[in-house]
Amino acid sequence: MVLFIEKPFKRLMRIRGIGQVLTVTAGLVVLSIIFGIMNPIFFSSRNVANLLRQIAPILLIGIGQSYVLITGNIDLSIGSVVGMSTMISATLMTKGINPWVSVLITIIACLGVGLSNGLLVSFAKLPPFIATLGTMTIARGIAQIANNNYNTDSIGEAAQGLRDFFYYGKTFGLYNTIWIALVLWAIFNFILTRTKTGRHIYAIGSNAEAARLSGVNLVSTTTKAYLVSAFVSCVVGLITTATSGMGTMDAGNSYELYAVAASVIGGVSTLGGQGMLFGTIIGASIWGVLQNGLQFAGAPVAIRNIVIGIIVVISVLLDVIVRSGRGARKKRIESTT
Amino acid sequence: MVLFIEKPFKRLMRIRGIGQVLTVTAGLVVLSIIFGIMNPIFFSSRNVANLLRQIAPILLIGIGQSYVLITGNIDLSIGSVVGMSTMISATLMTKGINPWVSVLITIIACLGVGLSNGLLVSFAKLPPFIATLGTMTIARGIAQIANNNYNTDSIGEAAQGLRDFFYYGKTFGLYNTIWIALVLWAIFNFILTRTKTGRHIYAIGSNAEAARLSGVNLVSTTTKAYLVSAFVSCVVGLITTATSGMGTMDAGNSYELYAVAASVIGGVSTLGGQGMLFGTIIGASIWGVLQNGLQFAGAPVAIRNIVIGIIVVISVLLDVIVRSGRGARKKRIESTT
Amino acid sequence: QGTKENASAYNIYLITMDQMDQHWVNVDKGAQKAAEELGNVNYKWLAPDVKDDAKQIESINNAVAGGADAILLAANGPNAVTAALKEAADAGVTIVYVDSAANFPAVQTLATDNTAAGTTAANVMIAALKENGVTSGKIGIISVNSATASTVAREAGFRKAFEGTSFNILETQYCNGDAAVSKDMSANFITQGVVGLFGANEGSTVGVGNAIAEAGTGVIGVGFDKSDMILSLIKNGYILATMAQNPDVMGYEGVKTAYRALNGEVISPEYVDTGVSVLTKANL
Amino acid sequence: MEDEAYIVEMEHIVKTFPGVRALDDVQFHLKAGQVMALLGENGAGKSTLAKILSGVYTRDSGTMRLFGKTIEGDLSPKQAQEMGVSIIHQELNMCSHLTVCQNIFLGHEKTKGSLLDNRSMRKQAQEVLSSLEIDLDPDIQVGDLAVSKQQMVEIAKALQSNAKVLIMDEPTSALTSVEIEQLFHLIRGLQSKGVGIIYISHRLEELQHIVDVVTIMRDGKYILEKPFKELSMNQIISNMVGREIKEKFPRIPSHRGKKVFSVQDLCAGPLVKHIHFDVYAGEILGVAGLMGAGRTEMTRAIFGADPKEKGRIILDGKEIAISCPEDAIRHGLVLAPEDRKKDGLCVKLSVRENIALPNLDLLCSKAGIVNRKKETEMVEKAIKDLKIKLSSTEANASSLSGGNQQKVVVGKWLARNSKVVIFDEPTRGIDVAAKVEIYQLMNQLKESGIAVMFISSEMPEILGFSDRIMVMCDGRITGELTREEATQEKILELATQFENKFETQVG
Ligand SMILES: Nc1ncnc2c1ncn2[C@@H]1O[C@H](COP(=O)(O)OP(=O)(O)OP(=O)(O)O)[C@@H](O)[C@H]1O
Ligand SMILES: Nc1ncnc2c1ncn2[C@@H]1O[C@H](COP(=O)(O)OP(=O)(O)OP(=O)(O)O)[C@@H](O)[C@H]1O
Ligand SMILES: [Mg+2]
Ligand SMILES: [Mg+2]
Repeated sequence: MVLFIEKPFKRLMRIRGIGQVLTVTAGLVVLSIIFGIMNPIFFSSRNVANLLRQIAPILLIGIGQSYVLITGNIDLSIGSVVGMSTMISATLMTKGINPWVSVLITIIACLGVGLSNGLLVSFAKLPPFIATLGTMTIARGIAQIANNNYNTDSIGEAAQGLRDFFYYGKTFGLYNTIWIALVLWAIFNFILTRTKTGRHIYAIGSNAEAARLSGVNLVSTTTKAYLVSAFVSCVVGLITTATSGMGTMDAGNSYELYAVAASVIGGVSTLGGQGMLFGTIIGASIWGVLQNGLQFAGAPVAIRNIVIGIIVVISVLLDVIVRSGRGARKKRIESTT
Repeated sequence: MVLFIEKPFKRLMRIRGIGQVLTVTAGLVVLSIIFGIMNPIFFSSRNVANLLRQIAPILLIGIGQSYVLITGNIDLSIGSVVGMSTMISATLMTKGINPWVSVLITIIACLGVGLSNGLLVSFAKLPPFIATLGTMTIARGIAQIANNNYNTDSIGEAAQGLRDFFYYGKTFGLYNTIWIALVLWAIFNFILTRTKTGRHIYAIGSNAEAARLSGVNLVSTTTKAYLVSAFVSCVVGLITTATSGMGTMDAGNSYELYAVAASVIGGVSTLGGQGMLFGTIIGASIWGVLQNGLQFAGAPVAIRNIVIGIIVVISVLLDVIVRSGRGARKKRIESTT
Repeated sequence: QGTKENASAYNIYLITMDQMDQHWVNVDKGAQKAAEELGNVNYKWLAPDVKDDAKQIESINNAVAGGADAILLAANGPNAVTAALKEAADAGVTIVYVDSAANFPAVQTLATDNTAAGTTAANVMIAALKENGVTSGKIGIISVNSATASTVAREAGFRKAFEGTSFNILETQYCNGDAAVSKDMSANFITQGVVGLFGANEGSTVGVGNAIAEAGTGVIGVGFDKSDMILSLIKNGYILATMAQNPDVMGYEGVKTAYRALNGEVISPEYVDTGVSVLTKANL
Repeated sequence: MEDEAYIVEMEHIVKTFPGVRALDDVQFHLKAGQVMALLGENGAGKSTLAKILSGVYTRDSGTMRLFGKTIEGDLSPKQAQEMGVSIIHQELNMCSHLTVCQNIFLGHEKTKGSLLDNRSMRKQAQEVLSSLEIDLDPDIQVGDLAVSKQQMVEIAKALQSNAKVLIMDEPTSALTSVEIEQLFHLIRGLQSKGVGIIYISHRLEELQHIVDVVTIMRDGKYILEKPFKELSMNQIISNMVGREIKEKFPRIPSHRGKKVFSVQDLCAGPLVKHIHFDVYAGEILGVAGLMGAGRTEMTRAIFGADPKEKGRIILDGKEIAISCPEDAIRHGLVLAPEDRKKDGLCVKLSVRENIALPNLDLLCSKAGIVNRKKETEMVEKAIKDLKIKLSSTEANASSLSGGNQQKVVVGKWLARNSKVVIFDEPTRGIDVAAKVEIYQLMNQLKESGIAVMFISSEMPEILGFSDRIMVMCDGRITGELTREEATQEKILELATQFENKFETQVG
C-alpha cells in the first residue's frame, strides 16, 4: 500500500494525533473481525452496504462536531438541528412545496441556528456549553412547532426523487447516503487541511489570543465552524426525512453526544487545536460497527451502553496516557541536549 | 427582614453574582404573578404544595451540578445516576430486601459513580465533558441491566414507609420531599459557605494552580464535588422510586441538562469559581414554575422548550453584559489609584 | 442471502419500537414460544436502543442484511418505515405486523385496535362517573408523546367516546412514558379539578394511579397495559380499570402466521384484533 | 562555617527544563534574621531556585537542608509551608473570585471545630493589612483590585503565615513608591523577629535600604555570596553580567532614512497616556523603562490588540485606521509579542503552521487554498535564516526550547515584507547565542530599510543595540536619548520620573 512508500509514511507518522488514530483503527479492525467471527452475516456484502449507510449520518455530524471541537468549543444543538431539519423539510413537502425548494428553505433555517451559535459564542462570548444548550432547546421547540406539535404525514410521491437522492438510491453500486457523506467529508477535510480557514480553525483552538495577534478573525472563524456543524446536521436531517418519508419531532435526539463520541474516539481533542477528520471516520465507524455488531450479537441495550461508555473513556484515557508518556520521554531526550 | 440590617446587607451586595441572583429572583416573582393572573388555581394552597414538591428534585440535582460547576468542571452523568438509583433501589426491594438496606446499597453504588467521575477528572485528568459522558452511558447501562433490561414490578407494601418518607408523607404540613430538599440544601450550602472544603471548591474553580500552590488538594476537592453530585442524584432517584412505586430504566433522562440550566439561571458560572446555592434555588424554582405554569396555561411542549431555551440564553447573556460593564468600571477605578 | 445456521430453517426476526417496555418483552416471549414449538425456525429479536424512526429503519435493514425470511414488525409510525419495508419485500421478505401496522401491505396484522380500545376505556370511565352521579366535569389525559401512533389512536378513541357529553377534555400532557413525570402532571390535573384521568400507556397509568392514590379524591382513573404495578394500583382501588393487551398472543400468533406464509399458505384474515381485556378489581 | 546558624542550606542544586538548564550546581545559604538579595540577570534562575525552595518545582539533584533538617526526596508546596517557607511569586497568582481575606488564608484556613472561623480570619487579615499600612477591606474580591493592590495582598498572604523563611520574588515590580516604603519598614520588622528573607529584585538601588548579604547568579550558575557592604554597585553588576559586553551587540551603522511611522497622542487605558513618537527607516528605536511602565500596553494598542481611546497612527505619511491586528498586518505593521506562550505561539501546532499563520494571505490562492510548495519554501527559508534548531518542521512548537520558540515568534513576522516591526522583549529568557542571532536579524531588517522598534528591560541591551532610545514611565514617554548621550544613569532617571500620585488621587 501507499503507506509503505517511505517518505509519505514518515510524513504521516509525524502528524499530530496520528497515534490515537492508528490505535483506534487497529481497534476497529479487531472489533470487525470479532463480530465477523461471531456472525458470518456481518461481512456479507448486503450487511456491509447497510452498515456503511448507517455510519454515514454519524460521520456527518462527527465532521460538524469535530470542526467545532477543534476551535475549542462544543455544539450541543446538533441533535435538535437534525430534528428541526427533518420537521421543517417534511412539513413543507406535505404542504405541497417542491422538495428541492423545501430543502433550500430548510438549509437556510438550519444555518440560522449555526449563525446564532457562532455569534453567541464568539461575539457575545457566552460559554459554548450554555449558548448551545439554549439553542438546542429552542431548535427542538422549533422542530415541534413546525407541524403544530405532530409528526408530519407522508411527504408523498412527489418527494420520491428526494428520497432516492438522500437515501434509497444507489450510484456506482453504493448507496447515495454513503456518497453524500464521502463527498462532504472530502470537501470539509480539504477545507480543514488545505485552506486558510482550516488553518485558522486549528489556530484559534490552539491559542485564541495568539491567533488573534496573528491576524485571525475570531468571530468569523468560530462562526464558520458552527455553520459547518449546522449544515451537516441539516443534511443528516434531510437524510432522516428521506429515510422515513415523513418528519419526526424526536429525530436526532442525543446525536450531539454521538458526534462528540465519534470525534473524540477518532482523536479530536475537546480542548481544541487537535484532531483530524480521518480520525472522525474511524470514530464514526467504530460507533456504527458497535451498534450493528452488538445488535446482531443479540446484546441487550444495557450491554451496548456499557460497552460504548467504556470504549469512550478508554480511548481518551489512552490518549492522555500516551501523551503524558510521550511528554516524559521528551523530557529525557531534552535533558540530554 | 434581616436583610435590612445595614452591615450584612452591604456585605450581601458585594457578593459576586448577587446581581444575577437578584435579577432572576425578580424574574421569578414576575413569572409567578403572570401565571397567577392567567389561572387563579396557580396560587391555591394545593398547587403551591404540589409545585414546591415538583421543584424539589430539580433543586437537588441543581445543588450537585452547582458544586461541580463551581470547581470549573461539569457532570453529565447526573440523569443516568438518577436512573441507576431508581432501578437499583427498586430492583432490590422487589427482590424482598429491606427498603432501608436497599437505600444504603443504592447510595454506595451511586457514590461509586461519583468517585469514578472525580478520579477520572482530577487524577487521570480527562476532560470532564468526556469523562462524565462515558460514565453517563455506563450508568444508564447499569440502570438497564439492574432488572435484566426491564422496568421493575411494584416495590410492594413493605416499601410503603420508604414511599412516605421520600414522597408521599408530610411533616409540619409540608411534603417530605420538600423537607429533604431543604435540609440537604441547608447542609450543602453550609458546607459550601462555611467550611474549608467549600472554600477550596471555590478556589480550585477560580484558579486551580494558585489553589494548588496554596496547599489545596485538587484530587480530593474535585472528587468531593462529584461525590456530592452523585449523592443528590441518588436521592432524586430514590424520590423517583418512591413516587412511582417501581423502577423505570428511563428515569432521569436529560436531568443533567436541567441541572445545568437551574444552576446557570441562578448565577453559577460554567467557568468555575462563581455561584451560590441560593441562586440555584431560584433557578430550580423558575424551571419548576415554568413547567407547572405552562401546563396550566395549556401551552404545547414546543412553546415550553422555546421559552426555556430563551430564558437560559438571556440569563447568561445578562450576566456577561453586567460583568463586562463592571470590568469597565474596574479599569476606571484602577486608573485613579 | 447470507448463510443460514440451519439450511432448511426460516430466519424470523422480531423488530419492536425499543427494548424498554415489558409489553415488548411479552411479545418476544410469545414469539419464542411459537418458534420453539415449530422447531425449524431461527428466531431473533432485534431491538433498537431507543425509540427512533431512523433506528427502526436501520433495524429493518439489518434484519434484511441478516438474511431474514420474515419480519415481525411493531411499526413506530405508519409512514416512516414503508420505504424500508418495500426494500425488504423486494428482497423477498415476508412481513407480519404485530402491535402496530405501517402503511405497507403485509400478510397479516395482529394488533390491538387502539382506537377501539381507547373508546372502551372511555366508556368504562363514563359508566363509573355516572354511577357516582357525575355527568359533567374536566377530564385529563396523560400520554407518551404526540409522535407515537398507537397512543395517539388510543387518545383519539378516548376523545371520540366523550363527544356529545358535557365533559370537557383538557389539553393532553405528554410524559414520555416516565411514571414520575406522569405523577406530577396528574397531580396538576387533579389540582385543576378533573373528575377522570386516562393514562395511555404503562408509565402514564402508573403516574395516574399514584396521583389518585395520594389525592384520595373521587377521581376515576383508567389506564392502559398490564404490569405488576398497575395491578396493585387496581387492587387498592386507585385505578378503576386497565385495558390489558395481549402481547404474547401477538408474538405467538405472529410467528405462526409468518411460518405458514413462508410455507406458501394463503393467510386470512388480513387483520386480527388481539383484543383488550378490561381488568378491574372484580375480575383480577 | 557555623552550620547551626543556617536555616536554609542548598548545595549542588540542578534543575533542567525542556531546552534549558535553569540551575546548574547552585548553592545557597540563609541565616535567621538575614535579608539576602538574590541577584542575576533575567533568566539567571532566581525564580527557579525560589520555587524549588518553596516546593513548587522539584529539584533534579542536589541537597537541601531546612532548619537543619535534610529534605529527602521531593518537597510539596504544603510541606514547605508547614515548615515555615513562604513565597511571594513573581507572577500574580491569586484566586480572583475569592475575597482578600479568603485568599490570604487559602490552604490554611482557621477553623472552629469544622467551621470556618471567618470572624477571626477577618480580624487577622485586617491586622496584617494595617501592618502594611494598606487601607483595604478584607471582604473585597481580589479580582476587583488594581494590580499593585493585588501584589500587596500576596505580600499580606505570605506574612500572615508566620513564615520563618520569606521569599519575595520581585515584590516591588508593581508597587508604588509609598507602598515600597511600607514594605521595607515591614521587612526590617520581620528581620528583627528573626525571619530570614530572600529578596529578589532588579531594582538594585533598593538594596541599600534593607539588604545584608548578596548572592549572585548567572546563567543558572552560582557566582558569589558576600556581605552587601563589601561590594560596590559596579562589582555587583559586573558579576551579574559577567561577560564581555562588547561582543554581545553586533551593531552595524545606521543609515537613517525617511520618517516611516509615527504615533500621535495615543491614549489607551491607564498605562498608555498621550504617546507621541516617530520612527525612521533603517533605524532601531529602543524603548526602555521599568517593569510596568506600560510599554507592552502601548505596543498592543498600536497593533490593534487592545482598544484605544484616541490617537493617530501614521504610516508613510498617511493616517491608517487599525481596529484589530488584521488591519495592522495588512498595512505592514507587525508585532512580535512579549509573552510567547500566551500571545506568540499556538503551541499545539507545528512550527510550519505557526510560521505560516500570519502569512496565509501570501501563501493562498484567491480561493483560499494554501500552496504547500510556497509554504514549505517560506518556512524552510525562515528556519535557515534564523538558524532555528528543530527535528522537523512538523514538530510541535511546544517541543522547542525557549530560545528557539522565541525565534519562531520572530520568524513568523519576517517572512513578509513589513514596514514597521515591533519587538517586545524579543530576548527575554533566551541564551546569549540566541540573543546574538536575534540581534543579527534586527540588523538585517534595519539594513533593508525597515523601521524597527525594540522594547527591552535589559539596560545593556538597550544601550548596546538601539540607535535611539525612548524611555517610558507610568504610561508616558518621559524622554528620548540619542545613542551617544545615553547612559544607564540617564535612562534610569527618566524611567523613574513618576507623576506625583497624590495630586492625581486628589484630582
Ligand atoms: N516552567 C518552565 N518551563 C521551561 N523553562 C522554564 C520554566 N521556568 C523557567 N524556565 C527557564 O529557566 C530559566 C531560568 O528562569 P527563572 O525564571 O528562574 O529566571 P529568573 O532569574 O527568575 O529571571 P527573571 O529575572 O526574568 O525573573 C530561564 O531560561 C527560563 O526560560
Ligand atoms: N493580564 C494582566 N493581568 C494582571 N496584570 C497585568 C497584566 N498585564 C500586565 N499586567 C501588569 O501591568 C503592569 C504593566 O505591564 P506592562 O507589561 O505593560 O509593562 P511593561 O512596561 O511592558 O513592562 P515589562 O515588559 O517590563 O513587564 C505590570 O505591572 C504587569 O504586571
Ligand atoms: Mg524570575
Ligand atoms: Mg512588557
